[in-house]
Amino acid sequence: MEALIVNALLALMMVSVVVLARTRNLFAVIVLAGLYSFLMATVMVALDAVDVAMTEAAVGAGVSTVLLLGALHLCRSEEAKPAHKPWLPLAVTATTGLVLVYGTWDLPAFSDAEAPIHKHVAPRYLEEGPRETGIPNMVTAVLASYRGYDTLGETTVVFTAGAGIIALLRRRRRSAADKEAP
Amino acid sequence: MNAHEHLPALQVVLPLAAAPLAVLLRDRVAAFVPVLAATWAAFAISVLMWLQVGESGPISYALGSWAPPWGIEYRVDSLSSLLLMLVSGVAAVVLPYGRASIEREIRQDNHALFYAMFALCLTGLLGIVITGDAFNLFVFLEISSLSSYVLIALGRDRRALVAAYQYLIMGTIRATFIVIGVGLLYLKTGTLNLADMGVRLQEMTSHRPVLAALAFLTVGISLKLALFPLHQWLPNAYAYAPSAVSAFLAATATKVSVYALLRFYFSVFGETAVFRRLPMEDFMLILALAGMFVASTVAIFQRDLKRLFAYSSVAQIGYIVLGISFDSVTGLTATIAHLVNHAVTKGGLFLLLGAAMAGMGGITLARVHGLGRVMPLTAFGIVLCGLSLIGVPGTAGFVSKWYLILAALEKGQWWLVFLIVASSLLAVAYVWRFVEAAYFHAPRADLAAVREAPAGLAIPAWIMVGATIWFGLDTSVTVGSAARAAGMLLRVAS
Amino acid sequence: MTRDMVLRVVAKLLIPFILLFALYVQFHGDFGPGGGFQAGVIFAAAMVFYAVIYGLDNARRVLPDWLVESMIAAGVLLYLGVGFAGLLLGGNFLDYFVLDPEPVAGQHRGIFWVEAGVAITVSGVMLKIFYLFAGRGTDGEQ
Amino acid sequence: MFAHIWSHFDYWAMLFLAMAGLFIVIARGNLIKKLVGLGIFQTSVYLLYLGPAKIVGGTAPIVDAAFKVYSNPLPHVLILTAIVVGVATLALGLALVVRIREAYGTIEEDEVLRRDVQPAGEEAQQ
Repeated sequence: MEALIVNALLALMMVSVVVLARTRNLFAVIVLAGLYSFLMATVMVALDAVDVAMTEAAVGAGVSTVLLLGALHLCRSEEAKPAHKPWLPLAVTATTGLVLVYGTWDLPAFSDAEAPIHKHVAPRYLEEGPRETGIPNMVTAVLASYRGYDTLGETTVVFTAGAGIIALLRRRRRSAADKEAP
Repeated sequence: MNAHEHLPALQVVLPLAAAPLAVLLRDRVAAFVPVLAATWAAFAISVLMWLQVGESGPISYALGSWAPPWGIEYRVDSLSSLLLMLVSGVAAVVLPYGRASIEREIRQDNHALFYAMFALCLTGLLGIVITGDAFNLFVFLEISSLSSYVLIALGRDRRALVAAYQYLIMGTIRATFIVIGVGLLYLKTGTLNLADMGVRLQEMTSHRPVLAALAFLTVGISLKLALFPLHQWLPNAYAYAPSAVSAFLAATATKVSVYALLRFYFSVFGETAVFRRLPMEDFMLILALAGMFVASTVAIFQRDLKRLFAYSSVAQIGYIVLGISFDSVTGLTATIAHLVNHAVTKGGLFLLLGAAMAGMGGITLARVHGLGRVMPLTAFGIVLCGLSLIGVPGTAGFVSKWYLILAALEKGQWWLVFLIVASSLLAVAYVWRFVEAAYFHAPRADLAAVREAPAGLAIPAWIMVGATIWFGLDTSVTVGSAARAAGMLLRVAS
Repeated sequence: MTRDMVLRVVAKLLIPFILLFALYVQFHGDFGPGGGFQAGVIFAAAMVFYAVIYGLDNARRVLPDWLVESMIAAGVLLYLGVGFAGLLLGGNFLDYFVLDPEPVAGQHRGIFWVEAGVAITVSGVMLKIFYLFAGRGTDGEQ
Repeated sequence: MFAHIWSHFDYWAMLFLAMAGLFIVIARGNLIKKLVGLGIFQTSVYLLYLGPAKIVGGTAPIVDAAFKVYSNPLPHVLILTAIVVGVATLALGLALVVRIREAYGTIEEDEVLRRDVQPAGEEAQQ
């Protein structure tokens, strides 16, 4: 049953992406991208990744959509018709897809409890984590403590983007002064 | 607290801390101080660790005191310590240059942010080199990538924006390829620690997901490496970025990618998986040769000097990959030595180009006519670096080419020796184009009064040029470390 | 900015609850889903909501640009500070065990401050990006 | 074959979405649409990590005496980081698009490139 729900949601996501690829109205594209993210968040809930789902809903469906709409508002644009036949992109995509088919074919099946990822490293988090960190939510414990350094890196990425956007979009000091003058 | 034990963490964390400080301080003079202090400290730390590794072997550091593979491990060995020294050393030279050059190239209220981005880029590159964890590598890769997009976009020309955007698309695709590769490996092994992965992969080197992971990681890293034919993003990025940024990225970014490739090939997959089971040798050989010849030829026909030498970088990456394809200690020694040699050569070259641009207002070949007359030192320095690109004895470039030739001879591939020499002739051609413009033409009337570059630009540039000559004469640091690192990668006692 | 009285009153009533929710997400992250990143986004969303109803200039008066920019840097510095505290107290970088005589309590303390750092930087960045994009629309392209 | 597709459906969906996203990035010329495609390409990879982390019958990895089987928390942590990196990249990309639009007056890649290849270029300014 759980597998059925997940697979149905995944199928919906595939449909929304196909529609998105064929749409040229950018507003519709952004709305579809938001829908895609929302479906993704739902899939994540079904996959027990509640922390991730919450983030994806807030970030993918929320922040990203707002940012895209904001940028679209500043750019006011409609996608032009593609000028040439996309043979090269198709070839690149097909090759990537084939390597992925090849690579994922032998991977453990869905919900295989004997898969290596359930046998190595993770068991310690689940068995010892609450005692070692005193925190029942293992995602928080791994995120902030066991792999806290990754999270420092992640915060730094956000910081980099923020400071970078300031550098790119800030108007000169002078214009700000002009605005306050009258 | 014993500072000595914590050098691996401080190596990365000090430049990282300098970035928010620079943002907080806001003032362009005040922001420079912590970034400079952190950059120089990072260089000092890398030298200390290099000495320590030479004496007592690899250093492992458990961040958060969580033992690997549950926590994240920093690992410094003979290869990573050399790269750390290279990256932080180049940064230590380029940053003071940046202070002088951005006065002309970047508007003043962005200077503090420029320093912050520089510190972040350095942090990211150091983090990639020092980490022993596959996912942590991705995180620091993104720090260095995001900051370099911004640094490139700060260039004066509007084309810098487009170059940065294209680099962002390329960079994100490549990072996603790397995440896919790491994901496949994780699903097969259950671990993210590179060394642990290496051990667990031993028995499954022929499994399909592992081979697919190899493909994704190779393509992903080669994109960043600008390995021919995946190099398209590089010339624009280097050409329109601010001078200090071109110099820093040209000297370090591609080198760190080579490092990542070596790490995955030899420490994770293991040499047998990569070279015995797949025709990787031939594949890399072909790409390397194609890069050496096609990119050098394209370089000859460029009008803009930054673009010309950017294509030359693509060609030089060909030599670096050629060394890997030999799969021998001599070949890897050549590769690793060329990482360092090419870094100082190209670093010096781009710093001098920036100085020339500051004087002449542009660096198209037409504009630098008579550079040898108005800016004799700068022009001479460019020629010296050019000689190193060609591989003239007495320069750093010669040393690495010499080892490449030795490696080819070891394998009995005489025809390769011939090709290496032939491709050097192409380098003669593109360097000659500069010489012709600089020495055999009179400067344009309005540029005849241009003076030699100010000391703030000239001194850092000449430190790099000096290193180019020094590494050409004394090879104990470069080839010595490179041979040790190559022995370690191939698990041969040196 | 909207002149609709109903919207303004509703906003005034809602925003404290959104902020409260952000705090809940922040501090309940140990037991349920949530944490610094999500809380930071929600906090920024509350401010964006305020700006949409009461106007960008009013929002900028409540949380001025210099403060937001400082938040961006302060969060990272706070995170790093926890790391350095571990160093100074005799552990490795980001070692939380040494932050308290009781190791598990030390873990708690470390995670608390680290999550706070994440929340501060994330909310600062989100808000700053909103200011920049929204500001671009109104005072740009004259 | 059919059984394989069903038991590995998360992988099949992942690779389909990855291909679609990659195709949009490379083939489309609109700078905003490219970023949307890039986002899809990035998010598709989440499934590669999260799908295998799930154990049917398990619960979210919040340890409690009432449950025995949990899904694997480690991929969740990695993907949380990946999501944040993704949105940071998107925001930076959009900032660049806004600047490009102001500098060029268009956000179609072909058009942007065409407007730079004026033979007038920098040589003419000299």
